[in-house]
Amino acid sequence: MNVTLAGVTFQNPVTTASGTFGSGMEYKDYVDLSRLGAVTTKGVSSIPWPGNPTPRVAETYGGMLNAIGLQNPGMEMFIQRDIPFLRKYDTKIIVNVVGKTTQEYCDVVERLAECDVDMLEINISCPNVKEGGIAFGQDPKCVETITSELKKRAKQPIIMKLSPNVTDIAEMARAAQAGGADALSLINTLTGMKIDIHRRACLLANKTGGLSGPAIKPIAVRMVYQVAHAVRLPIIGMGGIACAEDALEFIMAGASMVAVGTANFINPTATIEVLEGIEAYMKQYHIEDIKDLIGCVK
Amino acid sequence: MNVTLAGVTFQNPVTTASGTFGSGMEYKDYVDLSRLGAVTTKGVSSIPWPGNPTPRVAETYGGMLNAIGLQNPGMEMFIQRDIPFLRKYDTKIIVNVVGKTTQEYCDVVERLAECDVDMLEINISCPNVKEGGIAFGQDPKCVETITSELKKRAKQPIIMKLSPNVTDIAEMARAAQAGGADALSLINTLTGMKIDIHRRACLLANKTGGLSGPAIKPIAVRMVYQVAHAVRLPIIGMGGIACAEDALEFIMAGASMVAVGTANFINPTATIEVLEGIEAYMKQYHIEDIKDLIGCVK
Amino acid sequence: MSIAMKNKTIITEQTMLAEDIYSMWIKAEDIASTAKPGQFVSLYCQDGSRLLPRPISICEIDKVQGTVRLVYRTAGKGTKEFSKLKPGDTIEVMGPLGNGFTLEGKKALLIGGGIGIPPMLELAKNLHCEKQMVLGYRDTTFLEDEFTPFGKVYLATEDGSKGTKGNVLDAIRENNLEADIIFACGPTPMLRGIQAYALEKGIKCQLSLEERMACGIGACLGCVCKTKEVDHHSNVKNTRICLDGPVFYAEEVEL
Amino acid sequence: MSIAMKNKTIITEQTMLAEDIYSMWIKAEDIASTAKPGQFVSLYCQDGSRLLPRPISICEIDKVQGTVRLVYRTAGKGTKEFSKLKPGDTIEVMGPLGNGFTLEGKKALLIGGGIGIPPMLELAKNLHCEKQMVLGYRDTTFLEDEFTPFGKVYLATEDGSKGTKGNVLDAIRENNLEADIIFACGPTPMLRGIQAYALEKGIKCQLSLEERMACGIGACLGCVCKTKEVDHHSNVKNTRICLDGPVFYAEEVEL
Ligand SMILES: Cc1cc2nc3c(=O)[nH]c(=O)nc-3n(C[C@H](O)[C@H](O)[C@H](O)COP(=O)(O)OP(=O)(O)OC[C@H]3O[C@@H](n4cnc5c(N)ncnc54)[C@H](O)[C@@H]3O)c2cc1C
Ligand SMILES: Cc1cc2nc3c(=O)[nH]c(=O)nc-3n(C[C@H](O)[C@H](O)[C@H](O)COP(=O)(O)OP(=O)(O)OC[C@H]3O[C@@H](n4cnc5c(N)ncnc54)[C@H](O)[C@@H]3O)c2cc1C
Ligand SMILES: Cc1cc2nc3c(=O)[nH]c(=O)nc-3n(C[C@H](O)[C@H](O)[C@H](O)COP(=O)(O)O)c2cc1C
Ligand SMILES: Cc1cc2nc3c(=O)[nH]c(=O)nc-3n(C[C@H](O)[C@H](O)[C@H](O)COP(=O)(O)O)c2cc1C
Ligand code: FES
Ligand code: FES
Repeated sequence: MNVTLAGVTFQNPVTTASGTFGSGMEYKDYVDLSRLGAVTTKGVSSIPWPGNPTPRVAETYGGMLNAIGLQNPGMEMFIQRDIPFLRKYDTKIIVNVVGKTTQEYCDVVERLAECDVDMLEINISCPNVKEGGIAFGQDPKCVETITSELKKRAKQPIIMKLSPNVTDIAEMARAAQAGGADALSLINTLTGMKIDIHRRACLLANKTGGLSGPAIKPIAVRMVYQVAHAVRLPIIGMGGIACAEDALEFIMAGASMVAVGTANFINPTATIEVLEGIEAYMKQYHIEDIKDLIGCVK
Repeated sequence: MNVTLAGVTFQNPVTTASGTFGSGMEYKDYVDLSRLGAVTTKGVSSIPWPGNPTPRVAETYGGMLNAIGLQNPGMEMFIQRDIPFLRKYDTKIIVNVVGKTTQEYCDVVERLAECDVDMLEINISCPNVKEGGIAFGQDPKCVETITSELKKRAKQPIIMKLSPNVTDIAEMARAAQAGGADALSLINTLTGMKIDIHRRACLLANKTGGLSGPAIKPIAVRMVYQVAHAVRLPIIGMGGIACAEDALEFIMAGASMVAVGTANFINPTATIEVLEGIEAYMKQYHIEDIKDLIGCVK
Repeated sequence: MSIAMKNKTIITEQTMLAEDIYSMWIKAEDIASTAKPGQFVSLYCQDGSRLLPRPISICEIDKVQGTVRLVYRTAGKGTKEFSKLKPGDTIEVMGPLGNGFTLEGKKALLIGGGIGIPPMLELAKNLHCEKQMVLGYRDTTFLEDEFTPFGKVYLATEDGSKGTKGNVLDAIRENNLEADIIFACGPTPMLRGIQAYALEKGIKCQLSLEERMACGIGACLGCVCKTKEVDHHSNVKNTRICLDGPVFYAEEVEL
Repeated sequence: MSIAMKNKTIITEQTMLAEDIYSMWIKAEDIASTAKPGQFVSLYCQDGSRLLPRPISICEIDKVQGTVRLVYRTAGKGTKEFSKLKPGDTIEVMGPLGNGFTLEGKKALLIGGGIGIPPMLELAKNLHCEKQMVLGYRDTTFLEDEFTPFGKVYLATEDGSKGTKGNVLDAIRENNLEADIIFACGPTPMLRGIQAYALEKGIKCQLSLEERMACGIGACLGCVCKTKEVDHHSNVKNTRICLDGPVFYAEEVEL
């Protein structure tokens, strides 16, 4: 079941979607973290970020909205506390990196260069912060520039995490490739809104939030398929994965790894069920190597 | 409950989403068409279109994909058969117009100029045809040009129907306004894909299809809100409306009318339930004029 | 045609006929009083994540009790949900939908393949002529005993465990069956074979088709089938299986 | 802290206490054996269109039977779904979650507002000191009789139909209630009032807070509350209500 992305070998293709699994601590009693291909952490910034006011989450039909606003303790506490915690487990560490300016992204990437982590996932697609985030991910020139700036500084391979809130995801993928990205993650959340018709106001304090969960899966699978046909880079696929069947759709569309996100909230053992389900599928169809499934749908 | 858009007064703000209600014939035994604000027809082209191969529809979590490919009998049969049928009812007629080239759109609009219909809804956002459709709706220059070309020829007010598969929906709305549009409809479907993991192939013959239904509602509400804050044009809001609460979200976000689409398939009387639910809400909160609700969420 | 409303109905019986094959009776007086063999109903899931109706053929109609029988295979999550329902539970149903079979001919072949077998039962009950039933299965058989009152039953199984080893056409050839009318329902490859067979032999032939559906009532154009001639409604060579079918004459459609 | 797994539990009792207010007992031995007053559970909907767990406070714990009582208002579609379940039906539950109340003080005020009243019952049972219960309602009252074994009960109703006309603070003032510890649960405006009251009077005060949740276990940062000091875990002035709460001392949080 192992897969290699940008020179890093993962024991299996299942990781967690950033922001839905903390740094693994809260799930360690539900999931043996050593069984995961990787843990992808919540976004980390150079200094602590307080995030948005509450309410920060809202349920929608088959999905949810979140506007956490990238609350995080900042890279120093993360490095001191979360990396050593994760290193106790036999799993790879992918650190999700956020910033408000190119400089802030660079600061985190440079600081992490000295740290024992396996890959960096650069979040240029968060719809819930006023500056940075998605703004970087909706313009191909910005995508290319920030990718090449970070690539210069990174010691670990970098994964650019793309926003689905674009006209042409393939264009963004090509821009990231041109900038030197080692891999791509997609998709981040789609910008959405929910209105409380009785209060006549937005349900989220931030008004808009990011839509995630099973509702968005068809959009995510389509984007993975499009990007897989547009660039040579390996893809981490995500967006609504709740079971092995979902994960296999992403793999067949072209993803080398898959990330479980919102499903963790509904089923804390979702990651392991996805993993075991992929194993069972491969057994059922006598598939020895998961690579034979990656991108098998033409 | 009446609303006026571009000089046309509708007895209430509820219409049908194009392509989900035929020209009303198939629903006439379920719904008293005279109770609807308007019937919006399936897309009509200059000559008959055969559409895409099957399978054309697939269920997704909380939604569905379709790739009908705008099958339609062509404008002559439509004019001969469907307009007289609809005119028997006390409802407005909005004709959805499609084409593969600007010329084809113009042909339909010019032909309909002589016909007894109330408004034209120009579909520049269908993701399921190779030419035309969405291609016109993803570039602001194209949106403006086609709008102004059609506006020159149209006798009825024109509604531009926008695609959600864009980075900035407000930009498209402004382009339509600049081109002289009288109103906007949003959203059309989001491009999606479903893979049959056992056959290892796309479920739809067309590979991709348009995602509709409750799953996409938060995206649609957000886009209506954004567009309502970007342009002066009245908006027909749609995307996942299945009940009055849903419709009220769109109205409060800024839509003057709402269209019920996929929900018709699940509940053939959905339009009437939406209408009655809005009435009940207005009664409950002592709201005399629906205009007091339109765009009331700031 | 009578109006097929969407109604909540009560399940009066639910039994397992074979592995993954269930038989369900529902109380639906409106449907029972108007339905014809070959028509179908749309069943709706309770779980809100599954929106689209599941089309299921009418297997039997009990006009006296006002009940309708549906025999179905648990193909996916929707039918699995149905199979867990118990007598007394409710299920939302719209029907009867589609055109149904035209009762005609003197010597008939009723051909059912797999989950295309159920609609043949009500047809067999209503068709007043000489009847030969050819039922094709992959391995496990079901429902075959219920056909014996209506004529001779021939089986075909892919694994050869019962009847002819092979498909329904193999069984027809092996038994030298003749007819002036064929009624068939089953997977598309089987129907394609029967279509060719009937056209070749010059036997009149009604085929009941299957396609993914959304509305079930002719509005969405999701469920079309290619036709030889331009269709009256669509004005192109496409017809709606849900409304103008599911039953077509073999010469009308391209499979 | 013990691990709160997500489990399918059986409903042993479901009754309506008042309009829109239901009392449900579930068989959940793991929860019953470890839960403390003030903790809550996450209830999951069966309908797949509703994904997020519904946090509901533990109202009573029966360690002998291994059951837990939940009293809830049908606020929306999820709780409405729960209210239709019958004894013998199953419901998925994760818990116990959160920290719960710290048992302390000599003379306590237990203040519940609306649907914040239920957790006060198990607290009243466990708190071994002098107890005064102040229960606030909009109009219809519920559960108040069950508090009488544990101390004197004061009511406040907004419409004045029972007890003090007004809110819980009005009732406290009207009855000149004194205490060295306050425990409170209810809507945020009420808690804000109690917080100010307690700080002003110098009374120790534990508040049980409410916020929209997604994970319920501290991972998503959805349910935070502003704090006066930098929080140990988040390194900002935000703490997680689901994990580090829902109970906080009045001086810790900003409402
Ligand atoms: C006119 C007609 C009559 C039918 N009669 C019967 C019958 O009597 N007994 C029986 O067992 N089956 C019958 N089928 C097939 C039956 O509709 C599908 O097996 C069923 O819809 C599968 O639903 P699911 O949720 O279990 O599967 P899923 O794969 O989870 O369904 C997902 C979606 O695909 C659709 N779908 C999946 N398979 C089919 C299919 N083969 N045909 C059409 N839609 C499909 C479902 O309706 C649903 O919208 C009939 C189909 C048609 C078109
Ligand atoms: C720690 C805690 C303890 C609670 N204890 C109780 C209790 O004992 N009894 C009781 O009746 N209610 C309690 N609530 C409130 C209860 O969680 C909500 O009323 C319930 O989630 C509403 O769900 P719904 O599906 O009916 O409403 P909907 O409005 O349809 O729910 C939609 C979404 O919003 C969330 N939501 C809606 N209202 C609230 C709310 N007030 N607080 C948090 N989330 C909300 C739901 O969980 C769901 O995710 C508690 C809340 C918290 C945070
Ligand atoms: C509560 C929440 C917090 C998230 N935080 C982050 C984040 O910090 N960085 C990031 O790149 N993506 C973040 N995401 C996006 C997810 O990683 C993922 O891309 C998205 O949710 C789609 O996957 P899903 O549908 O499986 O959740 C967050 C999503 C949720 C629901
Ligand atoms: C089966 C189907 C056919 C459609 N055909 C058209 C069409 O012909 N023209 C058009 O502008 N939109 C078409 N649409 C898009 C709908 O009008 C609507 O914009 C979209 O489905 C979102 O609304 P809903 O979620 O309520 O269905 C179609 C949608 C569906 C599901
Ligand atoms: S299913 Fe909609 S036309 Fe047949
Ligand atoms: S609900 Fe996720 S951190 Fe509290």
